[in-house]
Amino acid sequence: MKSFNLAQVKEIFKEISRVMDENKDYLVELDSKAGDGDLGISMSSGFRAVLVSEAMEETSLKKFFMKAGMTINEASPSSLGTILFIAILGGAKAIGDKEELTVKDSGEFFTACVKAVMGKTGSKRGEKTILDSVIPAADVLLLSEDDLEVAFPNALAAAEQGMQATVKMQAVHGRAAYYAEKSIGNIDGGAVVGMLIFKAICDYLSK
Amino acid sequence: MKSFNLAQVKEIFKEISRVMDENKDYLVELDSKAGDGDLGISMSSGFRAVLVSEAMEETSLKKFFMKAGMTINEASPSSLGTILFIAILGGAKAIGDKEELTVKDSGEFFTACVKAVMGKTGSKRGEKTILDSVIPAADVLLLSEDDLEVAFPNALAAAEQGMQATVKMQAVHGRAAYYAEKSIGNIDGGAVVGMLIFKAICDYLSK
Amino acid sequence: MKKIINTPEAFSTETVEGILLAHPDRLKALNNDLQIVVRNDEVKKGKVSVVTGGGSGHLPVFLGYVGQGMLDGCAVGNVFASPSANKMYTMIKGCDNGAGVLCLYGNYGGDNMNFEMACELADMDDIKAAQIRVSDDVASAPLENKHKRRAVAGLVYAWKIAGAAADKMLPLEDVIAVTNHGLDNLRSMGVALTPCIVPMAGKPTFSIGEDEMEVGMGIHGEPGIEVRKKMTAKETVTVLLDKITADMPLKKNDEVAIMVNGLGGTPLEELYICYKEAYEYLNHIGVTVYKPYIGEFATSMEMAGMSLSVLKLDNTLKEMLDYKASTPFFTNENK
Amino acid sequence: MKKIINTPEAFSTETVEGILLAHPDRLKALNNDLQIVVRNDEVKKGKVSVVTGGGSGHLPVFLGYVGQGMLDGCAVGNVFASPSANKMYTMIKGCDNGAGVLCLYGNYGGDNMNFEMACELADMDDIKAAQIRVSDDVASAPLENKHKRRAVAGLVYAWKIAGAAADKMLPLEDVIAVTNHGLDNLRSMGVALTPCIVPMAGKPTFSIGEDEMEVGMGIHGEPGIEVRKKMTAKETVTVLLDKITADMPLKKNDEVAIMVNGLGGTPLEELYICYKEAYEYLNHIGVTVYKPYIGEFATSMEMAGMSLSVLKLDNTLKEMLDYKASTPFFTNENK
Ligand SMILES: Nc1ncnc2c1ncn2[C@@H]1O[C@H](COP(=O)(O)OP(=O)(O)O)[C@@H](O)[C@H]1O
Ligand SMILES: Nc1ncnc2c1ncn2[C@@H]1O[C@H](COP(=O)(O)OP(=O)(O)O)[C@@H](O)[C@H]1O
Ligand SMILES: [Mg+2]
Ligand SMILES: [Mg+2]
Ligand SMILES: [Mg+2]
Ligand SMILES: [Mg+2]
Repeated sequence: MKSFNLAQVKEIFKEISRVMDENKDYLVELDSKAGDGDLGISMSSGFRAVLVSEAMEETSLKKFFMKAGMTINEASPSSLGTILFIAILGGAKAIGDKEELTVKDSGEFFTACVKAVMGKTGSKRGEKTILDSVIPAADVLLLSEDDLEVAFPNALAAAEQGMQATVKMQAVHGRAAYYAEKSIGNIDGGAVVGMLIFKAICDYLSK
Repeated sequence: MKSFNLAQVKEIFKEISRVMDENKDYLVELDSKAGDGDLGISMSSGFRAVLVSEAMEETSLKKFFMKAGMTINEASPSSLGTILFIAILGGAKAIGDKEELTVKDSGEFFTACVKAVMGKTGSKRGEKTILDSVIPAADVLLLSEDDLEVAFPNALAAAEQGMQATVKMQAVHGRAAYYAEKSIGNIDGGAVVGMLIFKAICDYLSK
Repeated sequence: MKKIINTPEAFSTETVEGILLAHPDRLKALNNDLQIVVRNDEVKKGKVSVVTGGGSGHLPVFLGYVGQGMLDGCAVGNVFASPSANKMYTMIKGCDNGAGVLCLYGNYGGDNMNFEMACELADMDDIKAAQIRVSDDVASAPLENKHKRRAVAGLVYAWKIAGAAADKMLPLEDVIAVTNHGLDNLRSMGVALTPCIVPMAGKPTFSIGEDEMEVGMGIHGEPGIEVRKKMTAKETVTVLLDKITADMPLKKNDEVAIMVNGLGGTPLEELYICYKEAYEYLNHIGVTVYKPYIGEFATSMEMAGMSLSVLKLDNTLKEMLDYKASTPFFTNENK
Repeated sequence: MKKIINTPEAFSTETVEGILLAHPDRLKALNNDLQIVVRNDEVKKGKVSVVTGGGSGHLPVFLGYVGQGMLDGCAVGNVFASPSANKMYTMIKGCDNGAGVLCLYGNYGGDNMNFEMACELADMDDIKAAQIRVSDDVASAPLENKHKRRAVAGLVYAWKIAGAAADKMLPLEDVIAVTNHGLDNLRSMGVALTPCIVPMAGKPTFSIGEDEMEVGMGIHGEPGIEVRKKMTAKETVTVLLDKITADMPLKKNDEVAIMVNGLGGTPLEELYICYKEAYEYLNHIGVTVYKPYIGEFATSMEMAGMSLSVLKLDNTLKEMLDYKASTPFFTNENK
């Protein structure tokens, strides 16, 4: 497959929602170690909300993303909900009027997501956040010449690696920052969320 | 011995204080079953306070009792502290200018104590209170022709019996009253205090 | 024992010290005695005095209501223990303005006996000292034994009413009459979820099962009517208001003041959830709520739980409620 | 979970429902949205608006300070969670009187990001929306990273100051300037003794050892500086004031306002004991206390613990403190 259309992106959001539900307890556990333990709950409710929101009625990709982002911001009452909102809004602006997303478009989308978050919150790679799994995955997509079915599993692998690397990092953002050195040694919950998004896309592609 | 004088009464208060200290935990335990668990603490601190109070400087029996009663009221912050205050004040008034207390005088003293409490608080025998041990003991003294050394052990025996009888009674006064039927089955802490006062006097006499 | 204190022995006196250091313009210790707290602001000449007394551990009850339009003085006991008759007597004497003193306190054995003795002593000084005992807790005895009921948060309404009547310069008989009228129309009941810890004891003196509630428990842990499995806010409020309205029937178009009182450990959020339930319960039977009091008015240190008080209003009682009251712990300016 | 609630899901909204039912003359939900609470009394025309937003579970923080002389509006999130940018934006828009809006809120990641987005949206509507983040907790970062510090009870002083400045009809720049001046002179720090329970979680998300205290813990359970064996009130206050005065030196004859804030589960008695210790500590270094605030001003539901806030005063700040403020949860009438 060469590109996703709106209908497929909506299906992917269903996959993401399912994957977040499956990993709810795991995310809660991770967030409890250096946070307030709500990550699984907020991700699960945020993506579920999208599936029943007005976003699903939208007929343009850009509008779908904007509504989906705002819905997550409302329904996912925690920092990562807001970060996903900022990210998706940034991504939506970047794709402009495109109604199909190729591998390269997807790479640009995710890169725009990352840039929005960096711009609004001052975070960057290596600070034990969702960026650490999403950035390497986005980079893989940007450089890939392959079909979706090949490119995304590669991106997922990069996301997994980036996620694993957060174990050794010290948090500088969010509640985890208060734990300073004590935040080292655990995987970052947000980085897991980033990886899970790519996993959901791969799950969709292999169906 | 035929009678107690002021110096001896002061010695008896030392005995009472010692006995209350010895039984502190036991009284707390009893008061915890249908009360607030402070009885041992308040009795211990009440009688200790007498020993270091101005009462010990008094030169008349009546004044000694009045000061001792007021000291207990201050230093023994619980109902039985107040009841002992009311009782001792009643007893003090009854002995008038006497400076020696025979067995009969003692019987009158304790009876006046009991009457003062009954008058001020509306309690009577059979209501699971200190009265249930003191009334029978006072009665023994009133009717006795013996020396102190014989009369008081008899009074103590009566107090013990009266105290035991409270097990089957239902409380109608103080916090224990809130327990209604649930107060049945345990010995009343106040009745134990009444018995312990006679025990202390006997301990003094047998020294 | 999770308390921030110095020593258990100093708990009550250091609390009073802190209060006097914080509010020196409003409160003082009579004769520098930390067990006798009286007003330090200007008291109207010739006014009937309203005083109280009781154990520590219930802030803002008791001394927190000493101030303009409420109490003139308070004798302060140890935790959950009555102050002595002598302290009460000294306090009554110190507060008398010549118009008589109303001792308005909770119906507890120790306090009853000590106020009885204190008033006898005051009487010997020719001070007109009257007594009214508050017994608002419907859970503590059946209606036919109302005089045996203990006092809970309804005390605050009693002081509000009596304090307003006295500040309006009514004579003692009238202050007594309006206060009794208020008490006739006042009922309370509560639930407890966790015990509290008396500092000297260092551990709870009673226990409540992990998923249980004590319905009708007293503010010192006196047993209530029944132990129930944890209920929702709606169920809890229903149980309490059913019992209260069975005792004091309310009918359509009645107007009531209500207090949702936290016992110490229950968050304010939960009190407002309970208020919502109480409002809806009363609304359903056509009863309207006038200026509710929601917060911690009478506590048991860290006990978790809540009590509801209902005061059935008429014009007189409304006037007393609206009358200005201001103490360091209570004001009706924003109510 | 020893809570009197209906369902964990309804905790925040039912709390707001209760508050609106209790204080309809003072508060209302904008567009009937329970996540947006604004004043319902008369607001001065052309006044700068001061607004805030934040998670539930901290009553009276946040919406409890909406009222005369303090806040004009508040966006209400779920327990310990930021409200969305959209709610904040709607609230800002609804509160603007044409003189600009100051968003004055606690420095927490989620709130920062959402207010950032909300102000961007407001900006597109040509609303002058400024932001100030409160970061008074000295335990949460060293002085050189003051902007990283989180907010605790000092928020209340921030709102008191900004609210007074706005009510005095100062223009937005001046409200901002006086607020920043206040924040420069404000420091807080606390200790926690027990965890709190987020209703949705149903159990504590962190634990504190039975005979331990978390020094510097945040109001959502964020770790503090150190875990210590239980200390006396005097030791506790000394640790906090040592840290605060190291960060913001006080000298002889300085005058300060202080707040002894209970986190929810700690009895008022203990707060007054702590006040006594704080008073004596400050007195010892020649610093006087002006109108202390003692009670529960910023809580974490049932968490036991206490925080101290110190506001170094000058004439401007004193004037702002003295200025009348009255909300259903806060009044300085009796302070
Ligand atoms: N400034 C930031 N930029 C990117 N990611 C962030 C930032 N701050 C926090 N995160 C991510 O958010 C995750 C925590 O999310 P969440 O549990 O929703 O936060 P909270 O409950 O503290 O509001 C962290 O694991 C981290 O990956
Ligand atoms: N009206 C009364 N008359 C006689 N004794 C009483 C009366 N009320 C209570 N008591 C006695 O007091 C005892 C409880 O004393 P105490 O623990 O000091 O009371 P509290 O702690 O409830 O103030 C009871 O065991 C009972 O013997
Ligand atoms: Mg979290
Ligand atoms: Mg969160
Ligand atoms: Mg007792
Ligand atoms: Mg007692």
